[in-house]
Amino acid sequence: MDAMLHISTLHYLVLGAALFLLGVIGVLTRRNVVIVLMSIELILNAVNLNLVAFSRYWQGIHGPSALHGQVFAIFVITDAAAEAAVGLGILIAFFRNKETVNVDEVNLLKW
Amino acid sequence: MHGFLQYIQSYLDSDKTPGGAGNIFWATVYILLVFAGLSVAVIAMNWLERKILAHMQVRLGPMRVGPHGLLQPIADAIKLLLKEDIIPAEADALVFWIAPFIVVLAAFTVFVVVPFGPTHAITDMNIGILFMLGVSSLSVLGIVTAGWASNSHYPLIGALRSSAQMVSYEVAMGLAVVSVILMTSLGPEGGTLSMIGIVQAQQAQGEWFIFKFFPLGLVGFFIFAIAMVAETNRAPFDLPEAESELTAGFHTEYSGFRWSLFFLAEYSAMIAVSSIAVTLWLGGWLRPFPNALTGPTWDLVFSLFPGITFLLLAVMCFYNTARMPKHPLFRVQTMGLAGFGVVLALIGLILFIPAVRVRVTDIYWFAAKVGAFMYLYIWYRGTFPRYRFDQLMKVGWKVLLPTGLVLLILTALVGMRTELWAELQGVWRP
Amino acid sequence: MNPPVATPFFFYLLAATMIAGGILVITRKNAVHSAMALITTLLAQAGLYLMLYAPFVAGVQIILYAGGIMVLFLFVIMLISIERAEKERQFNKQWLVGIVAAGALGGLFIAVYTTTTKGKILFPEGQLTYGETQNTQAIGSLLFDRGAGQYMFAFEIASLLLLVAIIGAVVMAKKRI
Amino acid sequence: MTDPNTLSPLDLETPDKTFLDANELVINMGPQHPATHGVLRVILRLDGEKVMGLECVIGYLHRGVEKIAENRTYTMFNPYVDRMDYVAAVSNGLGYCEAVEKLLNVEAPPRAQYIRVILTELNRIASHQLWLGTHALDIGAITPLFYTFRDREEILKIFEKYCGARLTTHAFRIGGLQYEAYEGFEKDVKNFVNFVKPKIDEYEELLTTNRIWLERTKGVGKISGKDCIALGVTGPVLRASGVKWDLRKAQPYANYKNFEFEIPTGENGDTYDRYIVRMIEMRQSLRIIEQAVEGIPEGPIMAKVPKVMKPPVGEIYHSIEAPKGELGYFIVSDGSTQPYRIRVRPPSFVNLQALDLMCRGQLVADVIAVIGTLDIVLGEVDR
Repeated sequence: MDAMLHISTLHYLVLGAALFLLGVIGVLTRRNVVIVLMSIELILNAVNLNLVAFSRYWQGIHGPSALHGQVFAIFVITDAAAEAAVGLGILIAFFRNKETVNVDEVNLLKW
Repeated sequence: MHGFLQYIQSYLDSDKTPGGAGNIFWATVYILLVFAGLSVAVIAMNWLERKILAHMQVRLGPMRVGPHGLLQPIADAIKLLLKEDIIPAEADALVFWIAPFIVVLAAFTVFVVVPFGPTHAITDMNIGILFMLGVSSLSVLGIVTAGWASNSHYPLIGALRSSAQMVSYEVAMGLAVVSVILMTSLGPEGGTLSMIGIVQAQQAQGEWFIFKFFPLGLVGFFIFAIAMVAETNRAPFDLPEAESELTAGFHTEYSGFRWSLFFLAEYSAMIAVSSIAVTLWLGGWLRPFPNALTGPTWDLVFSLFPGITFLLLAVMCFYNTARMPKHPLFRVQTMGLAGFGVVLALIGLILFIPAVRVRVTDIYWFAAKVGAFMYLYIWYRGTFPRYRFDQLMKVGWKVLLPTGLVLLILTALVGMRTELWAELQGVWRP
Repeated sequence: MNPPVATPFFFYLLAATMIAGGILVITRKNAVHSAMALITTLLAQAGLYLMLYAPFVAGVQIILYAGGIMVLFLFVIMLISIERAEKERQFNKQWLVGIVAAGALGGLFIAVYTTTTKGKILFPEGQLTYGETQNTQAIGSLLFDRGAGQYMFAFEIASLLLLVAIIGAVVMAKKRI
Repeated sequence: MTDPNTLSPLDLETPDKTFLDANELVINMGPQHPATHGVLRVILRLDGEKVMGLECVIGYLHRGVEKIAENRTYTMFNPYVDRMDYVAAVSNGLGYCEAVEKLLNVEAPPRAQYIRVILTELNRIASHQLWLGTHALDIGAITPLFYTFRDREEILKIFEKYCGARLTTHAFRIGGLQYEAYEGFEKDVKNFVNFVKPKIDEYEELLTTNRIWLERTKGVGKISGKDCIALGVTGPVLRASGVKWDLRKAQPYANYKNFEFEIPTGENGDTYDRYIVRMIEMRQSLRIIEQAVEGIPEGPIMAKVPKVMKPPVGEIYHSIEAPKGELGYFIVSDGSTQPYRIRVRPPSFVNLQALDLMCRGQLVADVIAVIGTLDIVLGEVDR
């Protein structure tokens, strides 16, 4: 019970892992590109959660300014923004040509 | 019981915000007060907008419900609440239902960090301004989903317009805000993102940031002042709800209570962004000339303003009571206006009590500055035609954004100059 | 800075919100519903960041993720018509394989955890004695400072990445440049 | 309507099919829409916000005015014409009365002519004021509407004092006037002229150099003079495109040849030029009114017209410069008391043709501006 009430780094890691798995399932099983992209966002967020949780843990050991995890999280968010922009751009181009958002129909290298 | 009273009492002696002091009781009281105050402000704003706009347009505005239409907003509210709440058959009911709440939540949550005074804020986050910008940007989600869920062309176009508009203007807005944050870092305390910290930095540096590095502060202020009008979808940037083009934009399909939520959100968002502008550039709760006109006498004089304002309003009421037609039909209205005047006069008198006066002055000056912005909003609406969408984007991206970038660089350079000078004099600030 | 109140309660509340949101994201038919679930998840995560004394990351999460990226998502969902996508089969043929693979990954996590810990506490908490006040400044100095700015180069690369993404997105989305 | 390339004989610049052509939007604007000035229905084909083409659906206000004429005597039909362009009822009456007078070969006496000119020009100002208010409202400036309505009220008061009606005045009779100008008519008109001159400056102060107004109107809804002529567009729209064509000068009717006034023309044929042209026209109308009031002669107000009008067999086309353009009446008489056929050439109807051409490639917001700038009255379009 004590383990449940005292929130440690591990709790965050478990949560992150769960989110990560949800994201993986989404990427592997969904056909709608938009939802696949959203699942990727879920995965990135799971990573972010881990990074920030570890940053907190690291701070406890190395002092207040050991914020490397948070800096990394910010980089990941930047990355996610870039990924979303390009991914959605591709999606629009794809939709314009195929009139569908079904990822299964991306089966040609060129059309 | 005694412990509880002590708990309540303990906060009054501290100089922290309820959130900062961790005092749950006072935090709750403040939240309720802000909520109530905001609702009253929205109601008053509704009435004022109609009256001021009417007088700008050579007409009278509401005159029937209550003396000079004073009860009109309440009548409107009752009407809206009693109206049928229609959800279109083809609409996505769940999203349609949630969307107005997102908008209202975003508009109201912002007020958590608005500093009405050095201690008069629900809490003081050290990412205050970031929080405000972030949460106010969430309202666009509500607007987009509202437009989409209505499953109709006009709301959809309105939603697309507003999302594009709000996202674009947020960029310019952010740049202007960053230039202010650079300015805060020049003070003895170092840079801060906290709303209270920003006002204190202005106090410490001895000038409002609108005058800082003239004209840089002014330019930043203007960028923000334009962007905030666009951000709240008000004239001349009210394209998402352009009546003559898209009937009512994203809330075309909404009626009754849900529509009134959008209305409430729009006005609270206006107040919220005005509060940001006031906090960042106009010295927040600081009274005019806090450094030039110091001393207990001036403090006393400036702390009398709130009471005097309310007394003046009361006098206006009494004057108009005397001017009311002496006809039996108008008896109730005359009495009502006189009663309203008495209430205002009482409030004014209460505000003269020293204990109240001291606590209220800050709020008064903050509210007065925000009120000036509210007047500007109405004035814009009475004066300007509406921008077209591409022109709106052009203003946002091609005018405000480059200006903001240049402003940011110049502010940094000018700020560095001071720092270099300080270094030369051997007063290096670590 | 006061110690946070009711930490376990808020942690479990936010965690539950996140998991529920995540499940909704991958199961909803309608992309807009998925997006709204994702927004909920992201906001809950911002709350968790606050609990981890990372207010700046929380702010960035709200502004960039919830206010920026998700608006982009909604924008695109509205540009493309989703009626057809809604009527189609939602899951692809390998859905079983996908779930099994994900389950295997989860099993791997558990296996790694149990084999490495062997009863000892994996991440003993260090003592945190300070509040969040210096967080933003500390991140800023890590990113930009002359001395301590280890991530200056990475920051520049990130901005380059964003530039590339902007150009890429424009090229992709616009038919005729 | 489907293929924009084959639609119009005029050289249209078709906007390139961009962005998501799979998702072209068809929007129905009106008949219940705040900016269509009545019951006009416009079907817009949009690409994003860009107009690929549009189609007007009219007829919601059709009352069969022309058919009614065939069962009314010439005198009885007179009030009906007021109901076509109800914001410029006096002009409608003038055109009809003059057409019948031409058919009967009578002429209204000079005093009647002068009073007719005064009232018609007053009506032109009223019509332009109403146009300005609603046009500005469409573009988003709400204040000019109230200013123009305040001043239009003064004109309506003069009408009311003159003939008892404000909107559908039925001010003129075939052969002259029914009523002598009331006591103080000239003073009222002079007062009005002095009253309204600074007011027009006031409108211009609000709009003419307003940055947003300029951006919303300059280069919007451009139409060349050639296209105007090809489509039969007349009135301020034609003049704003640089064609100096005003029936008051080109084919002087009533006694317009006695007055000095300028015909304002624009250069670009865009919405801003049309605005400027109409603003100058208001001033020129005031100039005409001033001259007319100065020169009202004494004398009879009614020519000798038979009680029962039986015009000789024949046909006549008479057109006048109504506030919105050329208003023509084509009357065929079979010698009886009732016209065999009356055909009205309403300026709004013909001008509305140009809407499609003017809106191609513009944005939705511009459609509103263009509908406003065409100054259509649906009562006249549908008749």
